[in-house]
Amino acid sequence: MAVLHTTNKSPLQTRDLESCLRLTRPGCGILLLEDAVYGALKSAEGSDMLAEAAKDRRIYVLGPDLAARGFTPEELIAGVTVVDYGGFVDLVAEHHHVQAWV
Amino acid sequence: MAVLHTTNKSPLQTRDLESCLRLTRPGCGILLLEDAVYGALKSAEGSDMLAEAAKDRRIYVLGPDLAARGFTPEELIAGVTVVDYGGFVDLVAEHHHVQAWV
Amino acid sequence: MSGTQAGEGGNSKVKRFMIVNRKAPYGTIYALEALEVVLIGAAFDQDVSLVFADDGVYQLKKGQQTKDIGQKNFSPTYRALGDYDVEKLYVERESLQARGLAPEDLLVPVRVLGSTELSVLMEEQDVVLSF
Amino acid sequence: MSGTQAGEGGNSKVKRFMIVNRKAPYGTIYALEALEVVLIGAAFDQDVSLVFADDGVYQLKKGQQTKDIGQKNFSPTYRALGDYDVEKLYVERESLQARGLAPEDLLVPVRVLGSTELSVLMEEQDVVLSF
Amino acid sequence: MKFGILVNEGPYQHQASDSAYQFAVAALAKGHEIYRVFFYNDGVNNANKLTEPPQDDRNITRQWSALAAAHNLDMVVCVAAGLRRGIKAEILAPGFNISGLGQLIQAGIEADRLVVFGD
Amino acid sequence: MKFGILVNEGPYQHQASDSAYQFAVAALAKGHEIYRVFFYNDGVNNANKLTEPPQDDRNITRQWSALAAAHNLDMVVCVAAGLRRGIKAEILAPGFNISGLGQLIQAGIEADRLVVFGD
Repeated sequence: MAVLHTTNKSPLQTRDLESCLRLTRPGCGILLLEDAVYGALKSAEGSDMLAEAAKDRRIYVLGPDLAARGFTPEELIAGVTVVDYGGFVDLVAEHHHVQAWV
Repeated sequence: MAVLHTTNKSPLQTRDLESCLRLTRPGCGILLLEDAVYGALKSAEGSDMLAEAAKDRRIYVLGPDLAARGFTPEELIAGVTVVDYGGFVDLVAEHHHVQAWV
Repeated sequence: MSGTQAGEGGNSKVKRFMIVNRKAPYGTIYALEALEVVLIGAAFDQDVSLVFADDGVYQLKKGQQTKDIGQKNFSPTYRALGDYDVEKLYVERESLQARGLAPEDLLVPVRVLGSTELSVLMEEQDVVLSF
Repeated sequence: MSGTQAGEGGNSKVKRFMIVNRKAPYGTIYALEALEVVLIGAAFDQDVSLVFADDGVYQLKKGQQTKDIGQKNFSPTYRALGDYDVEKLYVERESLQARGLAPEDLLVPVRVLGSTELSVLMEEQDVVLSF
Repeated sequence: MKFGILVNEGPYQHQASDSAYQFAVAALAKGHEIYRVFFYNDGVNNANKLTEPPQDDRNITRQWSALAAAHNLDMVVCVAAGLRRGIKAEILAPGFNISGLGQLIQAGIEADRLVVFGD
Repeated sequence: MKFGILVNEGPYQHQASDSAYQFAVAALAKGHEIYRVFFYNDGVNNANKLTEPPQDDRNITRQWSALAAAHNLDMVVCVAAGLRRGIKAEILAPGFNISGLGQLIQAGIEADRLVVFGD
């Protein structure tokens, strides 16, 4: 069972997402929540880094956090899955353990 | 009278110092305190950005924060001045106003 | 406390106050509590301006829907700032561009300034409050 | 609370706990309070390991002198971890290098791992606590 | 499945406690068990019963208390982190208990998954 | 010179309050006046009199109270930020006063410099 990673900071503000990508491996899942959802926007600088990661990792975005910030799933980079809190719970249950990149 | 800017985050962790440098002008003073002192270490990646800024801005490092973190003034990039809390107070008094990049 | 004498609306000294917003909304409270400072600054008849830079520009993004995170959507307050005579809203061009945003994406009309112009404006202030 | 039955030193289940430190000391409290979790984890006879990555590697820097900031220097505690049978300390090579640090600059002997090795090790854990 | 939840930030300043709460609600709605919610670091401030946010805002402490009452949740405030920050029995909201850090380790041992919410 | 100080983070979790305190001590030692210390955001948590850190650690709240007593400092806790976080009269440490956000603006007007300590 793969590992689920969570990260909650905007990659335009901190380097947490960079570290998360450097220290995780193909096959894992990465859930972006809170301010981290900005990192998955097509329009934002640096989202190519995440688009690249999406080729061999499953990237998830917490929908309620995305909506709160005024964006829609259509504005996300390709290959990203939007989940709600119930989906977050399912992801945690489906993975071996969860690691937070706070 | 020039403006004093303060910043307190490690540039290896956040982009606050980058923003501070982009949004300040030659002639200003920049005081690095708390975790921001790491940004002025010769040994740390990215301190060339600060070395470049030191050419036309006065860069200060809060000595007590540097010592707490196990480094000495000799380990800082050239052109940086170390001050104590009294020096911090003097800097605030000598500048027109203070802007924090928190 | 000499400060308590000069009440709302009756203050004789006027200073240039700038509130600098560099953080996204909802992930932290800074955006919301900075807005309260803006309103009080205006009530004290000060010359208040707001800057949005870095992730702070996201505070002004249209279409915020906070129901599902259980937080109050306070973004309509930016639209009400004019009623409090707060009209100086500045957004850094570089921050907007890095986020692929245009002025049309924002809730209110703002003045978009390049980083150099903005840094000049910041230097002209008397008091800068950063959140 | 079923948890209260299994006391210190008498726990039958053993899990692999990893405490991940990615923040510098003193600027925030996370390093200090993470260390308290490590000690309790060891007291509960769990298989505890520590990772230092990003600015977390600065926690182990030799020569910390905190007198002038008024905080307690807690770095000697890392040296005492061996007394609690906490011996698995891992540092990410890339984080060390980005900060121009070598193992000799650190307070305690550690195992230096590349990011790929370290990511494998993280995946092998049962519980990961990040501070 | 049994979940443990660790909350490391206080209410309002960071979204961590909100996210943890929404996660807990969703987990319970799906029929999972919450083995324990452990409040550490500034997370202990979630247990301050004196909180009184504006009427049009959520009351995070009361949300946790209500969830605990409805689902018999075990909510533990770290005694050491609480003492440091002044969260003691006299201001503890309903449903929160003060206990040692061992309760966090125990949650790690007994729960199937431990989810960390921080800054 | 007259300084105003704004503290936006609580004690311990971030260094902001420590830095602000050291700055205040140094300013007073140099003969400057502290017009006011204003506690906003999580900064209000500095005023919780119940804090009881380990014996070998500093007690930040008590440090502020002692400084206020020695120098007749005006230390103001924002009422709205305090209510939101449960910092009310019943747990207010000596030397702190609860008042409105206008006191921050007033400090900006009256002080020669306003220094912000945050995260």
